Amino acid sequence: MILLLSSIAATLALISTILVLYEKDVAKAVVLAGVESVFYALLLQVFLAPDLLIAYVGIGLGLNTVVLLYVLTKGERYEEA
Amino acid sequence: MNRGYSVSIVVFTIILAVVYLVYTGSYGLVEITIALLVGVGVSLVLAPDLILNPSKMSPRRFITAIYYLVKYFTIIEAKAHWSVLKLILMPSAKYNPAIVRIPYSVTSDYSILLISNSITNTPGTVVIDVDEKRKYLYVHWIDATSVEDQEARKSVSEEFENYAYKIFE
Amino acid sequence: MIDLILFYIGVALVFIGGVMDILATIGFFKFKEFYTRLHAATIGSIGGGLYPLIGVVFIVLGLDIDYNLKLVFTGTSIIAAGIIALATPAGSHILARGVYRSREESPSVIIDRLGEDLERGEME
Amino acid sequence: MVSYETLLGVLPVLMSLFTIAMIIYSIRVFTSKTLGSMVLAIDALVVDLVVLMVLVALYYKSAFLLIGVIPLASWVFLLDVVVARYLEKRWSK
Amino acid sequence: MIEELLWYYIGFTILLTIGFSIYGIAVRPHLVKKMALFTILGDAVYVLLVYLGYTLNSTNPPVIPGGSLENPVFSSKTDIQRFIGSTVDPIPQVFIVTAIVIGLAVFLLLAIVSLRIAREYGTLITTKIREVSGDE
Amino acid sequence: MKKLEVVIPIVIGLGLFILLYNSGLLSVERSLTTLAEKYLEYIPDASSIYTSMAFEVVTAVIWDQRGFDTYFETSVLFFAIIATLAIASKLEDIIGERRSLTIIVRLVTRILAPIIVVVSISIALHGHITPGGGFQGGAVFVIAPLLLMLAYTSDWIRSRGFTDRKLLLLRGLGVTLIALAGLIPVVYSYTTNINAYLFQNQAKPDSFFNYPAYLQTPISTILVSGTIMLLNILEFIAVLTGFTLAFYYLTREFEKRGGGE
Repeated sequence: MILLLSSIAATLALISTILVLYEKDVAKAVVLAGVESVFYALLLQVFLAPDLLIAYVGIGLGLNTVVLLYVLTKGERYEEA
Repeated sequence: MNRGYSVSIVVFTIILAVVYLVYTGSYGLVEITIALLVGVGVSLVLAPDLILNPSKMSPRRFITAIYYLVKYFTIIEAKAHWSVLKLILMPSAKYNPAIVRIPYSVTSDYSILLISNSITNTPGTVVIDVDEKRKYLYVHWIDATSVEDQEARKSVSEEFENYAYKIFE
Repeated sequence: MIDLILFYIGVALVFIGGVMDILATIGFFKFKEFYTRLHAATIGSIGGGLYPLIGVVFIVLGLDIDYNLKLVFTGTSIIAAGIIALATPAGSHILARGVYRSREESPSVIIDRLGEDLERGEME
Repeated sequence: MVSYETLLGVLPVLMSLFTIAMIIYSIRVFTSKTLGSMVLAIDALVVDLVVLMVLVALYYKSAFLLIGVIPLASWVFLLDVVVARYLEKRWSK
Repeated sequence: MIEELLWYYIGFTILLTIGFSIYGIAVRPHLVKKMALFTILGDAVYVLLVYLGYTLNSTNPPVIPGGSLENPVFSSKTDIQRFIGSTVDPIPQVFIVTAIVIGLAVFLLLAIVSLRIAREYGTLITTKIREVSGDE
Repeated sequence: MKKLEVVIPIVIGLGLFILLYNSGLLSVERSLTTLAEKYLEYIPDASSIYTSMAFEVVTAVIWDQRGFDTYFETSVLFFAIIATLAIASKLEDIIGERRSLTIIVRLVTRILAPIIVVVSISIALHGHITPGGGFQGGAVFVIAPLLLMLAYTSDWIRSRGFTDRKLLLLRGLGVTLIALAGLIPVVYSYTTNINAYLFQNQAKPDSFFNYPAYLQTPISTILVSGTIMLLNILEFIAVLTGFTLAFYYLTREFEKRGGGE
């Protein structure tokens, strides 16, 4: 059961990575990168790494998204092909 | 100002110490001491102005608040959930969304927070914007029965406002 | 006996929460517009987040586990529920405000008081 | 006292409910057209995941795994605020 | 059997994520997207390492339960031996805890450099920067 | 061209998978490495000679067994933040109007921020007993000032008396004190001719230098695990001030006009 849950989370993380790669709207890509981190946070929980989970929720999820959106305000929102 | 300041510090010290102890999960004497120290420090830096008027604090308001919370999370929420779930489940449900303007007359910050959070937490109504100068809430209402200010207030926020008066004003 | 009742109340709450969550996802698909989806999101966060967390408290109270473990589970669930009840509505409010003001999506409504007031300049 | 095995009997049902909700929410996230709808779906998704994490901790019967729940719950609010700020910044330009 | 398949599938998915993010860093012109994929690459590596430390029968994080700040009672040798049988590998976690923080430090530096680039050239897209600066 | 976009990443991923599969790292039957077993066996065992007197193996390894290493990792963070400050522009006053968000968000932020701070302090203080530690506590802490800076404007942090100079001083103090705590055994060894190691925590078979594992208070005994709790607290201060500072600069940069579209 726990393996099924983690494989679903890993698959969803993969899908969001692919969407980050193909998304033209960079603001959406940044938020999708955050979603990917959310699934990886669940994976860390399932793989019994609470130490990493805290550091990851603070940094990998929270601050990375914020920094990326900060940088994005100074440039183009859309990426041309 | 001074009395409000010290009461505010004391109350938030206790609240933060309780949060610390609950999160830590052990309740020894040393732990309680550390919790109180942490609570004093944090509330000195971050929460000196969170209680504006200590003379309003009384057990009656507290009991009213608890009564309100219990009632809100059982009866009012259940009704609101049901009304929106009906919209979701019925395939051809008709609804008329509107952004209505709802005046409020409370003055304290906490009352505004209580009213707006109560409105948003019930499915069916969401506060979109708030005008602090003219005292209006702009509410997106999924199934508006009335677009007039006073009538909308009657069916959306009057009950919350009454309780806000009893608890915080 | 009372433990059994508490436990099953908790299980029922978590179960109802899960069902509510799934219904909220259906609502996400049924409502086509950002502003109506806000209401489905409220169901997802209150019905599908707050009630299950309270349910976990009941489950743990009736469960035969270590006393200390019980305290931690109860406390953390209640704090998390409190944060959800406090922060999610404020979050959806500020998000809706941002989306409305940036004209990312304009609402299809029968009447738009906010738009009128913004146009007349009565509200900044 | 209800034994832990009874809980293990019902836990798969509860967890699968939230897992299904997680999958549908993420489909909603992946297919949404605007930034606002996407962030809204993420809000609901993360609240769902908070509950799922508590259930996983209950499954492993370990209090240590609960430690990340509160930061995760407060992260949603941070995301909302920062996206609102971003949109507002573009609006005021 | 099915457990084994799922196990390999998780590893494969994480490695595919690494593949996609490496490709994206190399190809996509937008600096913010490069940075987003960079964080994803880092995250995938962290999760891969933790996955390598997990065993199928482990039920405990590498923390001895029952500790307290005051009047602590340390476990006996036999308790610890029993605990070792049910825990995950702590070494990958040790490496990653500091790696996450340093990752953010590097990332902050990248962000600041990108901000400077945006102010200097008025754009965040690398192909446009090349046009503006007039290099080959 | 479009096909290549999909094929190349999959090839990279598949290649990595085959590499790892052949090396046997992915196999289902696995056991702990010898090193991990030794760590798990000795660190929490109070009667062992290699003990760290800590319940948390990960934090104990970070600050005891790999303390020297971790010190330099902290310094990397420190220098990255210094570089950030150097590249970021000077703190000129921002021209143009900045508004704080609505009253609802401001009040919720003000209620939520102390709770996050208290939680992060709890994470940092109990680093040697429950999961957590200086790094993690600092990482959680930063959410609070960031929220406050977003809900109000970035001036909030200066209005509460936290100037960037003070924060930088605290940051440097944290790193210096960590180094000092690591150096004390060496100094002690020079003065008394007793063998002691850099970043030593508990006594070893050939060295009897020992940081106290318990702190006696009038109420009861507190477990401090030698240097581990101290270093966790110092690291917490260093990380939180450093990140707060970096985000202060970034937020000011964000609030400026210009750029984009």
